[in-house]
Amino acid sequence: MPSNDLLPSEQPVQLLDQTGSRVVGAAGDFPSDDAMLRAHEALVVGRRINEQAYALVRQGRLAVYPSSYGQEACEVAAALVMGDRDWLFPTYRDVVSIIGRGVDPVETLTLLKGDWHCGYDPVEHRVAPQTTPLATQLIHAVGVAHAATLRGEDTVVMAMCGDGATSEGDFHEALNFAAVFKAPVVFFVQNNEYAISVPLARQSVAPSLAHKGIGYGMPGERVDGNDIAALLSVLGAAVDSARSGGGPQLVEAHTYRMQAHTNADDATRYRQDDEVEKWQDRDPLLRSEAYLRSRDLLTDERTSEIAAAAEAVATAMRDGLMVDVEPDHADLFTHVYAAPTPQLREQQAFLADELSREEAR
Amino acid sequence: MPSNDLLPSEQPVQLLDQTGSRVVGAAGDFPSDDAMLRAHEALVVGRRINEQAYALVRQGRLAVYPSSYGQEACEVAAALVMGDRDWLFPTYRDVVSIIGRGVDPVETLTLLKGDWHCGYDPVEHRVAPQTTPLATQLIHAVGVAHAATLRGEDTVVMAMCGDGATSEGDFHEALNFAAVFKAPVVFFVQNNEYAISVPLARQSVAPSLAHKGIGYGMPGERVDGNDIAALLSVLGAAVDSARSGGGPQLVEAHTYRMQAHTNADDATRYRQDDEVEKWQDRDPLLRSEAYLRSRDLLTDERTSEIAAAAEAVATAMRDGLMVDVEPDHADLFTHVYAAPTPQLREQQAFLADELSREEAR
Amino acid sequence: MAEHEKITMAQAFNQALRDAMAADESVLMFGEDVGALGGVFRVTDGLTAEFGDARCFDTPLAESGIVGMAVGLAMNGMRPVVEMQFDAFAYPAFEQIVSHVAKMRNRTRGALTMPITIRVPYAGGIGGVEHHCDSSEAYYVHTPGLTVVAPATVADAYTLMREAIASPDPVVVLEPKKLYWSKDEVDLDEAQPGIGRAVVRREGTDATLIAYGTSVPIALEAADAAAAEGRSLQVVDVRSLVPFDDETVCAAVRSTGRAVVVAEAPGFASVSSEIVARVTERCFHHLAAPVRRVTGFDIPYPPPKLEHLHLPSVDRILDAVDTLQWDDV
Amino acid sequence: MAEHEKITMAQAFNQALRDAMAADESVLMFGEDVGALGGVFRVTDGLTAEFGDARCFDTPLAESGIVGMAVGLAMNGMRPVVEMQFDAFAYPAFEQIVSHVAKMRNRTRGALTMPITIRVPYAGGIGGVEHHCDSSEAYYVHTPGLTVVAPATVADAYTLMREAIASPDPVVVLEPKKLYWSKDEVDLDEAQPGIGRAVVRREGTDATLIAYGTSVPIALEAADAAAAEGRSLQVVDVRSLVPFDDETVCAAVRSTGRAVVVAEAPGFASVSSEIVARVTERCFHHLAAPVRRVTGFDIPYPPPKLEHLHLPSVDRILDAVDTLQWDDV
Ligand SMILES: Cc1ncc(C[n+]2csc(CCOP(=O)(O)OP(=O)(O)O)c2C)c(N)n1
Ligand SMILES: Cc1ncc(C[n+]2csc(CCOP(=O)(O)OP(=O)(O)O)c2C)c(N)n1
Ligand SMILES: [Mg+2]
Ligand SMILES: [Mg+2]
Repeated sequence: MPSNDLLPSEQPVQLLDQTGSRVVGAAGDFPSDDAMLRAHEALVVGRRINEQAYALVRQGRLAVYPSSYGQEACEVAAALVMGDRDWLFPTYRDVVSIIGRGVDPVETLTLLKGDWHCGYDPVEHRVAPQTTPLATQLIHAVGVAHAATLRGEDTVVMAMCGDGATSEGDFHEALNFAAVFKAPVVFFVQNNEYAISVPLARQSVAPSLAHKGIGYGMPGERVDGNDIAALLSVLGAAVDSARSGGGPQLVEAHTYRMQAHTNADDATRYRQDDEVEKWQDRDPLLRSEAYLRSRDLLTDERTSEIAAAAEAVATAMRDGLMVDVEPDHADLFTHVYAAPTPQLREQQAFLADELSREEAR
Repeated sequence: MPSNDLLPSEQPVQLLDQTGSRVVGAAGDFPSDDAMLRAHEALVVGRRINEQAYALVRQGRLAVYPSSYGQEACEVAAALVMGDRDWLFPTYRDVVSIIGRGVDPVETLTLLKGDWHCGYDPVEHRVAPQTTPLATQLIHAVGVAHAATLRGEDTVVMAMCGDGATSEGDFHEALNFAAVFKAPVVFFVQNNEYAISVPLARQSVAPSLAHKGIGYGMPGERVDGNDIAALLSVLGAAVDSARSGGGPQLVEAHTYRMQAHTNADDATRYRQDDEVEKWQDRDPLLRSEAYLRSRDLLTDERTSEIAAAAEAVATAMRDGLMVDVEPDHADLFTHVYAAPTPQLREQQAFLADELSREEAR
Repeated sequence: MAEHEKITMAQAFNQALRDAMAADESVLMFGEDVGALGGVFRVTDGLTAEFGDARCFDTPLAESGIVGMAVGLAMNGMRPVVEMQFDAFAYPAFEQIVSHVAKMRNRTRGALTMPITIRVPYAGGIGGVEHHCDSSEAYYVHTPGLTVVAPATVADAYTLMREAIASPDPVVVLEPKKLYWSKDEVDLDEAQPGIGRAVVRREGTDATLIAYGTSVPIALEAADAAAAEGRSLQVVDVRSLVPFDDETVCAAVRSTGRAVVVAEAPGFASVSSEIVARVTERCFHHLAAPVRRVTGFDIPYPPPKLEHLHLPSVDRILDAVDTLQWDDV
Repeated sequence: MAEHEKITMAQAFNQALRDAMAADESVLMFGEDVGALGGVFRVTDGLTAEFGDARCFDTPLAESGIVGMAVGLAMNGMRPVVEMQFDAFAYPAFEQIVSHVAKMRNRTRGALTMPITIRVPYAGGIGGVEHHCDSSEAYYVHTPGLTVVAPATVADAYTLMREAIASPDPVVVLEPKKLYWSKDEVDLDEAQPGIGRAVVRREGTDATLIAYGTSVPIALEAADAAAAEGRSLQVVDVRSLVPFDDETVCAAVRSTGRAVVVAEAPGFASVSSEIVARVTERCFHHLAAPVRRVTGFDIPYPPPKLEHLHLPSVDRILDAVDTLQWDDV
């Protein structure tokens, strides 16, 4: 491959403009009507999940929620382009992607509810636990992909991270390992312009984050992160290429974190409201809805069906999280090792004794 | 800067071909006759240092020696392009550069003699201690450069590492920090094709290591690492640019490690002799000598003067390293903290007591 | 003291940084979100506004880079203070801390010094999610070349931070997250004992509780509760983990003949192990019973709903005191 | 035993890897220079030739990447063995080891297991230059979720490596560099006690020496020297630092009433602190004297010419034994 082919396009790939009209002469396959409709449905559900989670935080049912409000197109596309045997590596912000992969929303929110475990079975769903230490999961993704390659399986791994995480050493090591071992990994960076309070300009002065690909001998591509059609096209092509032995790829989506980093954050300390407002017009849902309506693919009836489906997800989420699960103190010791060490057995007995004495009081 | 200007040239910059003839139409300033003569002299000294160190290892006067035999053009050029107030960050392989900056050879070899300290005063010479944990020094270099910038000084920092070290997370973090803070650092990678036994192909499948620059928004350039003229030109331009506020730069020199990793290594286990032989014709000394002779700049008389100067350095090195310096057991405790903790005072007293009892026996 | 306003521990840290930066131009504060945001705990609040963004600034998101940059700045005349956003997020910087920050003075025979302050918001008790509540002090104290302090009071937060920044050596300041919002009426100008000194926080005659950081308030509470039951417990606040104040700690233990070490980190090969070992080595014949430990279990930090079972509690401390073989006396 | 060839400890490790790879296809060996070169200590010699470079391979030079890749491979059914070239070069992987390798089982309630072996050539006594002689075990043993072993004999090198690879949990194997070339005539098929078990290497009645890894041969030498002077020292080889064999160690100490812990790592907040603490907690009334420690000083590892002053020596051990208040008896 001539080396310049590894560079991203000058501008992020866009298939739908802000009004939902198809961009004339855009490169890349445009998704089918059916795919667009399915994606729109997932977007509506994703948005509703973000709204519901926000409410649950206020009601004290979630400890913390890093919302992907405004980034739903990225979340949804990542999940939709994957095949059954593929693996997803999400961060704390990727709840909508995880649910998109079929994990139960209540299980998905276990970690953010304040539990110490990931809530779902990562092997069953082929979804890694949500990772908090930034960029560390990217190299795990390479290991999972390489194991599949060694066994001759055609698994592809979707490894997600934010713009801030690209500054970590582990980002570098992961991309380099993937390239050297030709591991079938799609590194998907959601550049939402902020790492908590720190703007992109403090993370990187590169022409784009996708320009990092060439330094590993890996194609880099950039895409409008609020354009579901472009995301399906670019991420879909990356997954196909990885699956057919083309090696890893780096995809940067340009999007925006519409809300604070989490509910605990106060975004007014570091950014202006008008910056946020500017992005309101670029809402991914507006765009897909306008497109589908312009093509008469979205009837009012269908719209209310979709809304009802989203509501059902939200309701199940709320109901599930309203249930108080009493934690079992044995949980403290059970999974530290396959079998507890003599030391842990001693400590567990100590605690059990303490608790029984307390009860006796 | 249009982003493609950050990419290196298609081929490594070469000003002198293998026969020592000037490459027609090559970009970049050709060094003056005087500069070429000085550089050649330094090359001869550098080669002699490598030979002498090798002999000293065999005589048991050095614990270990990672030789830069064959890479002397890189070593020499790095030192020559720097100004008085500039800082050098060398690795274990960069003894010739350090001596080129004016540090006494015997002091320079202290670490490799098996002492725990770096031997010279890093502040006086503006030469950091040779660093063994790979790539870790690159980010220190950024800190030194940034401190200078904050004080309004025009210091430039030359930060060296090998091809293997580019795989480490700290390489990534250092380049990114330098670019974001526009720190005046020249990152100089000597790509000698091996990291101990591991060939370049296992480190990176990028078009070149210099292609990593663009991912940080930093120009990357590649240069023939056995061509002293090209090195002086490319490194000189990078230093000038950094000094005048142009920010950091990444320079990759294509060279070859002619000997084993260190004397303790057995290179026959992982590479063929004919590969090494191929590089013998590209010896940097042959090239500069041929060039200077072709231009009548190097007389026989001058040649023997240079040889004598190199011999004097080697003799001083040998003599200095033949002296046995008795280590003082107080050294164990003196420099751990500015003032020893009560615990260290206790431990030092314990040792002193033990030694005095031993003596009494 | 009545004329002093009540301030929180977070404010005391903030004031210490502010005063240090005002006093010495070479003091720089940097890390993740320490600029405009003022840190996720607001410890650096207002510093960029007051001193400019050359003195207090955000970096790219990379902890090894942050600490490594501090090493370089220190090599070239600066006095850097860095924030690791949470305890567990300091681990990517471990190599830089252990192989460079801790060793640079030694490997250059004092030619290069590392007056670096590494601020680590540490420990739990705040209902935090995974990776946000580690007690990582054992890793640092075991590393020769590092000084490690763990303030437990608002006054100490100020004093130990100022001393850390002024120190010619690298200092890890363990900031007890749980106590950030604890308040006290303090005169910041009043001299407190410096680094290297332990303090007896409460006199007592029957047994000695030895604690630091987040465990000091619990130990004091336990002593209150014990007093109500007629038992007089002495409380020593270690404050400075390295250097360790053997003199004060051992004098205290010798005076009571019994001791319990309290710390929330997992106990195995920890600071509390060291305290048990050194106190026993030095006070063996004064001890009526083995020195006991009340520590966290040897498990990853537990979830919010279970953390109270992991953390040293008043009852658990009193139970440990009860095992100190009182019948023998 | 006479029919068995003498092999070195490095060969025993190599044989363990070879046998494990032959027995189980999912065992992979990777790291820096472990392929064609066979590792800088030749522990992986011949593995690539025998099993192909998909099973034993070189990686890019990045320790966090190596360990992180092992995490991913383990998540997807493999049983990775990784080599950290030297103790100090494992530090860049610290984050991956502490936050992922050690915690993955727990944070997924056992759904994801980490059958990873992390081989760490450790400790000094080989005249190595800086960063090549660290005793880093304290960092690992303090981290819940890790198993940590330190073989001291050729037979144990084989057994503990096989057990480490077979373990469903991550195991750090501390390979004592100094003993790589030590030889013994061993029957590798003969079962040795497994992980979690300490072994009494030498019976004795007057005092117990507790050692592991590089310090075991020194302790045995000291016991020999003491015997010549009429004092009978028992030697316990801890072998398994986590889990720790309290039963064997405490039974040994109770039988003699006196103990010295020997380890070359700096003593502060170390494995030896933990051993002193737990032995004292459990055996207090059997002890005639406080448990003593002979450890490295709390300093960066010293240069070749001074390392003998830092390392536990026969004389220093015997001096410590002498302080165990023999007059009182
Ligand atoms: C290693 C590490 N350092 C610091 C943190 C604290 N932290 C959590 S999220 C975050 C910002 C991440 O920004 P980005 O990667 O852009 O992702 P986003 O939150 O915008 O989705 C920080 C600093 C962490 N989780 N891990
Ligand atoms: C962090 C770290 N990991 C491993 C090593 C061991 N080691 C020393 S030199 C070396 C190879 C370095 O190769 P390269 O960067 O190409 O430099 P060269 O030796 O070729 O000059 C290795 C693996 C180390 N010094 N530091
Ligand atoms: Mg972001
Ligand atoms: Mg190299």
